[in-house]
Amino acid sequence: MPFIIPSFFKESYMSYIPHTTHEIEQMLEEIGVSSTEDLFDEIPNSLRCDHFNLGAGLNEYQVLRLCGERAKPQQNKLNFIGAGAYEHSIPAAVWDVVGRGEWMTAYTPYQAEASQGTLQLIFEFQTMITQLTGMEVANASLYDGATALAEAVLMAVRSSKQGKRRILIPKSVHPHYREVVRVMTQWQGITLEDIDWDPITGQITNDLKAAPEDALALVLPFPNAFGVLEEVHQWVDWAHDQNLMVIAVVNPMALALFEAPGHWGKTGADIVVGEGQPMGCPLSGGGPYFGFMCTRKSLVRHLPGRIVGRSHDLEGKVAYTLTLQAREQHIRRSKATSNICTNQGLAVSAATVFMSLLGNAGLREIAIASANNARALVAQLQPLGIKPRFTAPYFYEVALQIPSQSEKTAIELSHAVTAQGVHAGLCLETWSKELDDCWLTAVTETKSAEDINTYVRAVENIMHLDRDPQAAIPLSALASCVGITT
Amino acid sequence: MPFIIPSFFKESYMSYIPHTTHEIEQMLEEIGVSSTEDLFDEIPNSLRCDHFNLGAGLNEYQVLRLCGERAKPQQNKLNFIGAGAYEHSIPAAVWDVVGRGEWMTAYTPYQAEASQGTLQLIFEFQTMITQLTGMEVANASLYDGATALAEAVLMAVRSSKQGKRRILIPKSVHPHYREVVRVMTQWQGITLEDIDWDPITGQITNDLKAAPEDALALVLPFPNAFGVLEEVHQWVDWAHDQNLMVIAVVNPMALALFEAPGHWGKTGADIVVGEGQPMGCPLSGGGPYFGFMCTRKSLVRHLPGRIVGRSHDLEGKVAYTLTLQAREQHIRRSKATSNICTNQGLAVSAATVFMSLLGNAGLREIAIASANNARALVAQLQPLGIKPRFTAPYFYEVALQIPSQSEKTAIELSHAVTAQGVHAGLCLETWSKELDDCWLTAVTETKSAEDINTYVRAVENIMHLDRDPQAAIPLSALASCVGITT
Amino acid sequence: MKTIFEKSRSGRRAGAQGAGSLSKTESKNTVNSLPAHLLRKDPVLLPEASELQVVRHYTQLSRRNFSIDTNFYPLGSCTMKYNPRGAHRAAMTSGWVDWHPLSPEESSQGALQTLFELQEALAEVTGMQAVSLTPMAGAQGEFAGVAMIRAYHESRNDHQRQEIIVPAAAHGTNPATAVMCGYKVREIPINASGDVDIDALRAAVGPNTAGLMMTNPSTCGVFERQVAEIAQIVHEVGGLLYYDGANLNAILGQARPGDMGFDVLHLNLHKTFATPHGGGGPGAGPVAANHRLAPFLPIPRVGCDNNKSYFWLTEKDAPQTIGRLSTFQGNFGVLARAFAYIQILGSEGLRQVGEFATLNANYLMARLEKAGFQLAFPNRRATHEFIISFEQEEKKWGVTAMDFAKRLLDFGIHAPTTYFPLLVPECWLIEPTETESKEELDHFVEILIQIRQEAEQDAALLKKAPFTTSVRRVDEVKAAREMILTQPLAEWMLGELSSVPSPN
Amino acid sequence: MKTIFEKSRSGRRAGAQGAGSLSKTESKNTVNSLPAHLLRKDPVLLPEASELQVVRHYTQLSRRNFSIDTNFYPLGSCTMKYNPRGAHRAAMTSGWVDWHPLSPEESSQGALQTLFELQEALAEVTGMQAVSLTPMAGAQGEFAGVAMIRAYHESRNDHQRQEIIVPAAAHGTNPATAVMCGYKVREIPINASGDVDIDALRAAVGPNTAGLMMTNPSTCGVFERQVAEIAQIVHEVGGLLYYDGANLNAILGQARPGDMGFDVLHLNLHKTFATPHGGGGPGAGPVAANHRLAPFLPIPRVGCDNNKSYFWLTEKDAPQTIGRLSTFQGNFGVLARAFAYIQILGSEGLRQVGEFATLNANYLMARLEKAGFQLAFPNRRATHEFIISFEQEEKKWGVTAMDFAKRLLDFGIHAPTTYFPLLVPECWLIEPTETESKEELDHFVEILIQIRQEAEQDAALLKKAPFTTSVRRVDEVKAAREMILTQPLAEWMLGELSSVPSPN
Ligand SMILES: Cc1ncc(COP(=O)(O)O)c(C=O)c1O
Ligand SMILES: Cc1ncc(COP(=O)(O)O)c(C=O)c1O
Repeated sequence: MPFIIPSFFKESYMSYIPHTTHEIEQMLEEIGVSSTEDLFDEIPNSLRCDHFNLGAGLNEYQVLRLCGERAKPQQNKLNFIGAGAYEHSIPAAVWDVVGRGEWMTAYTPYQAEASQGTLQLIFEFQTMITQLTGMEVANASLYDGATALAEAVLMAVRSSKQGKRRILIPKSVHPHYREVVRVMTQWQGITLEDIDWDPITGQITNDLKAAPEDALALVLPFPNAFGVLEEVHQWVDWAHDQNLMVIAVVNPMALALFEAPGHWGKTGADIVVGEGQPMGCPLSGGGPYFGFMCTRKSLVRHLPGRIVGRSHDLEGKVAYTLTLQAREQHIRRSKATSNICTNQGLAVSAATVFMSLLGNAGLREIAIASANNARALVAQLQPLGIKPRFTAPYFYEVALQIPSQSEKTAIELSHAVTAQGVHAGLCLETWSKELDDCWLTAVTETKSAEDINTYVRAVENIMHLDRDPQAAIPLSALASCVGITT
Repeated sequence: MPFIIPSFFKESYMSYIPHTTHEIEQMLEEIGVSSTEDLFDEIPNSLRCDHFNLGAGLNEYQVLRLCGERAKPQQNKLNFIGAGAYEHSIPAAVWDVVGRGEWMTAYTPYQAEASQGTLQLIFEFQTMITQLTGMEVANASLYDGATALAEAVLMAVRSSKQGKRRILIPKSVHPHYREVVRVMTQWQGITLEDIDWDPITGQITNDLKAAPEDALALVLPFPNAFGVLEEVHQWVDWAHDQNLMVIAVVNPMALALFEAPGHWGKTGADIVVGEGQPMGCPLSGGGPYFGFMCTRKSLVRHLPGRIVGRSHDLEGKVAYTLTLQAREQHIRRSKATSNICTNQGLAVSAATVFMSLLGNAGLREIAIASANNARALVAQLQPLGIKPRFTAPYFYEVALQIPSQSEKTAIELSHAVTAQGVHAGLCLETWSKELDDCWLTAVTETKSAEDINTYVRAVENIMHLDRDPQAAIPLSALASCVGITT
Repeated sequence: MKTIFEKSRSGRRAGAQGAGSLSKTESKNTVNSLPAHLLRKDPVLLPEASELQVVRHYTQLSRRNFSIDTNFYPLGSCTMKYNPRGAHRAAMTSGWVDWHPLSPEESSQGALQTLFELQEALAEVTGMQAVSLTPMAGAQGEFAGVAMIRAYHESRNDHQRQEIIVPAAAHGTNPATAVMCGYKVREIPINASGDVDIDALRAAVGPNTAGLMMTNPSTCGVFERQVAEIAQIVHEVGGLLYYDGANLNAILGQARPGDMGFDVLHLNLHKTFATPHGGGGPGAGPVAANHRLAPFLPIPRVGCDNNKSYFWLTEKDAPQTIGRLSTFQGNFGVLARAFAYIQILGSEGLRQVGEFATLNANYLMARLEKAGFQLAFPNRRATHEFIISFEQEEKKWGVTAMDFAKRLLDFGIHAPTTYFPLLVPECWLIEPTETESKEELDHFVEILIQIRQEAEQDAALLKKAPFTTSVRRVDEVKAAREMILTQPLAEWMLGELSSVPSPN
Repeated sequence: MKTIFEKSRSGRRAGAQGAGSLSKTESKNTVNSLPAHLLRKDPVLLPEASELQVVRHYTQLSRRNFSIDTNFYPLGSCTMKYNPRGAHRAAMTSGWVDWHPLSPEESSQGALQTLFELQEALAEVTGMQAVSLTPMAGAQGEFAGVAMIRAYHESRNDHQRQEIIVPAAAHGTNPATAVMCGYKVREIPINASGDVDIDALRAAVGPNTAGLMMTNPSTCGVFERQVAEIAQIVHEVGGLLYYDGANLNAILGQARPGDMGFDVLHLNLHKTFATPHGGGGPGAGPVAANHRLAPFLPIPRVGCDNNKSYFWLTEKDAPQTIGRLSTFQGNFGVLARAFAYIQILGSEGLRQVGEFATLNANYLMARLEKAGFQLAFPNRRATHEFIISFEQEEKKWGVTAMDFAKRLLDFGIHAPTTYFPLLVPECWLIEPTETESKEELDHFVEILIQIRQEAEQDAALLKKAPFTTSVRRVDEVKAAREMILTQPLAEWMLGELSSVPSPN
């Protein structure tokens, strides 16, 4: 039988397909068809497509060069933007280990015996993250901090015996988180009730008396979206007094230094979620990061996502396996706790190695150095008239108010500083009109005294330029101190 | 017993030492001393040193940042220098796989049962490199191309039954290779006899008649140091007629396209060495690369370095082991074939994965694309009056002669081009006064049409600037086309 | 193997991490400047291990996984094909890996251009009009798509549509997603040849129908031949069609969901576009829509103006958007990998993916059929995957699909998906993917024949399998009963006190 | 495991490598432009494998190695300590990894500064005056040093010195190196306590003595207490002293060879300075000299002028140099790792290295002695390593040091160095290094006790060990006899024809 061999074979080979023409012939013969075309004979002709308009393939080197060229102008920025994703140092060992094929190219550990690596790692992660949050149980991850909060709201609603569906959510929660919660919960009859922030302190307003009858839970951010530390003990006590559940949403880095949500107030938070990115995930344009979720053991059956449990194998040896799967979509389908299937496993692996390398002492040092650096920057900006917008204490991120004497708006100033390779902070106008004269600026342990100096000089320079274009430090001198190749 | 615990313990922890104070106490007690000081009591007091003047340690992030800052001005150069180290594309898979801890942190495979990975890999390498060179046996690597040539000379001398010690070595062999051969062989009564190159063709002069009586071997470079292709068939036949051994020194990339030394002339080269760098090793400032060495089976006992052989284990399963170790220093000591112990194993691993990924077809494509690119550059430089210095054919590296009308010397011109981010070639003046108007320029497959264009425009611009400073393209425009961040 | 906690010793610190630059006084002053009542009282009990221990632990642990890089992994519905290392490298490009997601657009052009071009490429391969890249996995893509269907109906004040129709064999995420969007799920059966029961569909649709979710090829490993008719039926009653693109590998370059009549779909880049699965994630589940649903796509997306300047599209540009699904803009690192993969393969390479995924599946199916294994749909073409059933073997020897699966592990091959779809008893869903060689497939057949012989001669052996993995068969019931979800503190604190460590 | 050749199929190509950008005509034209008589007639028979196959093959193959990252590896004389991943990353810094070695100095300042500072740091830790970084391993460093000694004598027209004295226990590279430099080797014995036999030394030295090579601590794992006296004896007759720095880990920060009277030395950065061994290499063997020998150091070295501008020192600057030892300037990538390691540890960290390497060795020695193992030098302090002998066990049960070593592998621990130094019968040279924890050492002792019990009860078991490694005990004699050093073509070409692959 003559076989029709696809024509590409001599021309192209870059689709990672190992078949030789000889093998294709053998395979077609075994199947009993004369060409691969025949294999698609169940697809109505009218639906067949025969080519794409995507151009020819490039080889790997060309593609890497293309990406390199595009990324080049993005290199070597001095970044002081946080706003939910923080530039912390990542030990080289983290991704060297996590990049191993055995971690990177495994699937979800459904076959326990072939997946003890991933399973034990997740078990260790669950142990670490519950230690950090002071909670009893954790899942194996959700997509990111915002979806974790949305899932927490859905979980709270599921767990409500009275069927309550009203959630109090302060406006000091990251606006993107609030938006995601809205999008993900809106079709389930859940009411999200805003709580304002105090324009002086930046904390949740203190004039809340009693919670509405049908309120189910209070969301409590720590630090809040403006970097400010909320009075969490007081709020947990208030909430529990009111029979509200507490959903804490935290930066895990803060928990090296500040009290674990499980110990907030007299009774502790009920559900704790957060963005795991600061622990081992590079900024990477917003992902992959991971959301974590911890809770009390009594609520474990309401948890979304995967959970690993410890068991034995048939010889009595310790072995791990996915457990309580009857919560999940592949078993429960329309009655599952969530539709989540693929999660952010590899990022969790990175965080697990990260926490193992740092330990309590390392995390604490990073937290303290970051707090210290933030204060150093604030102190050095003071002479320029730039100062914290809010009075309540902050951790390592702070809303900075740009003085109104400046010729430029906060946004204009920020663009001018960007042009010198410094990302001075997020312009808060995008979040709130009232804060249109503010930047939200994060300073982590990655910043040296020199970096902070560079920041201050860049801002100073622009402000001077504003007033007296002649007096300014030449841009090129500045650029070189920022470390940009000229 | 009270133990004296080193004072650093609360202060410093960055030496990767895992001991806790409690453990130190336990260990001192077991040894029966009261401090680690006591462990050094056999060292005369007068010889003790108590501190270094090297400053305090930095953390990993700080060190990586320091290296990053220093390397930044070295980034993004468009490099056309070859001269023994060539910028070829390296598949991402190569170092992802070779960077695995199991390859990187293993020692020499002395315990065969615990080292089958490294051993089988070397066996596969030996098979590949003998295929490439057309020889029968190979060792597991030497330090680099130059030392491989020196070892080949020593090997030839060892193998000489008549005890001959005169080696004919053309001046068209890379001058650094010749220097290393001199340094490494000078104390063993070996005479190195230069052979000139023809000033027109760039090849070994053709007026050689008979070799001296006591000559032992002829070194034959391919391509030679100027990128020129020597008439290897003719020379091998001449040498063997004269009872000379032939030591070929080759760029392995050339062997994808050009005849294997094992098949040169009627009888083939006797020893083949070369620099393995082009196959998977990044430029990395000159190393780690690796030297390879192949020969006839009849000469195997004269080979320096490690060799892997195939055998069986006690169950009859195929297993690999270091073999013929009675040539080596750890067995034969002063009678060893060489003092080499540590070689360049990991670079060999990279080359092995590289050759497996590329295969014959891939290597050939790279060789052809490089040759093609070199010709494209030469063609585009012609209008500027720059042309190949030699008439004999070249592979992908070529000596370019800078026209004497130019105001600048070749060296000055090269510096001016460097300032624009293009390394135009090696100034041949450092190798030979007669070539002070030449650059040695290599163009590999990594260069796109645009890169070649950038090169030509950079040179053109400098030449124009020479004649008419006004007419030149502004440097900034050029810099941006070179892809430098400004 | 011991946990990293069991390797911890209190007071141990041996690495070069941490800030390490502040003096004790500076540290103390900083801590003192923070509100004391908010500070942590007890330290976080994380492992205290040396860097060597951590590297060694997680290196050894990794070796207890099967993975594509080490094993043939024909896990149906998961498209476990080669994850090119070049694409991984692309995602690690300096300037991208350290790109803050909220960086000003003027500092982000290269990445934005890349995302824009990825949007365009995915629109082309699916035959859809517009794409949003933000969903972080398939299930979130499904959520986006169904929420868009809902938003569409709502925007037309068409509030009565409260049902999503789902074929019985659908992936679990389909019904779960419909419920998250506030819909009721109505399942319709599959007929004996694996196609949707058209009569049942006709009976199910009506004015309550918001839409239908399906994948084609279906999870039965066959192409739904009536897809055009199905689309017509649903559209006629005013419903919309959602395409679950997890199985796109089968038809890549052969047929496009947009041409089949689907209104909205998601893609699993971690399947068809070869980004790695990472032991459970991350993935990316971009959602694509036709002109009808494009206005509802989630934000942010990337736009491009006439000056080839790229920018984020937000609520302002897309007032009908369902909104935001992630804190930032999705899993950029995964998207960069998919971009690199598409660039490498090009038009022709992408077409070959569907062609050879299908060839491999049909070849493997033919060989297994000739070897006497029972196919679920023997008279159909396989797509990129197919189903075999161990019903016979179970009846004859009491050996289940799970026993076969566990035994397969002993031969270094990962088990296919077991017991999915639920409607075929004792089944395996086998997906070899296009990047596996004929030898690998042949090897698989030989092994399976051998295991069947074992099953006949010594069923007990299979019941006890696997034997060669790092642990033997795991007791899942015990895990669920005991619910040990974290390592009890007492265990590893105890470990610390015993001076003689137990064996590995 | 099959070789990659056995996985090859002719005509297979599946990756994204190669240039791929030239048209057929362009290719043909280029080839035609080359001299036809020089072109290759037959293709290179390299493997034709898919990228997946290659990645899978070498990933699986790697797992057949023991390594520091996976196993305790107390291989004496090799200093198998943790190789920090941070130092590895430093060597991969963009701008360095792609730095052409012949780049103009103005484009190379950062790297040159780093090399300069490394030279200074190594001078400081050794107590020497100047350093050259070019030697690519210890043995090449030795060559450089001995060649410098020779060049020194020659420069003084002192031609009669034709002998290098080497203690009997010296590493094999020492005598091999002396011979490469044209010297005769004269061995002197070691006394019962591991020190050099001073009388023998006195008898050996004279006007023919070019120099003496020794390491301190010696390969016996003890500190040579008479080092000052030895230096005096050699210097008095006009000889020079070479220090083999491979054992520097023991005394780092405790004593400096320069202070002991050595004139020249090499260091193994792949030991003391924690750069990885890579399964055999690469390493780096910088050579350091005092004022007498500094002018002879190999080139290139790095200099620095008053403007903090760095440049290469060449023959012009160092007319007495022995010359060049490598094509370029040594293993820069390894040097960058060592630089990073030194920066991280700092003065105090480096001092701790010697301290804790010594603590670990002495602790392990004490425990083994108490457990009844026979020490080679029971009345001495261990340095960073020490020797035990299985002479008793061999006599009683016929179980050799090698049998013990092979059995140790079954417990996941790499064997110590066996039968070296040659003068101690049935010996192990054990070097735990400072980065291993007390638990690991305790575990080692327990295992050794257990193996000795096995030896007593069932000597045959040890003779057949190992059992759990990827292969059982390997027949080395057969390998040497058969000399199969490459895979015969016929073997893998055959493999291609058989349709049913053999098991892994
Ligand atoms: C058919 C099908 N649909 C949807 C999904 C869900 O995709 P994800 O796991 O990325 O959420 C999967 C993944 O397993 C699938 O196979
Ligand atoms: C004592 C001693 N000297 C010299 C060497 C040789 O060093 P290298 O292997 O780097 O050539 C070694 C290495 O094993 C050694 O242990």
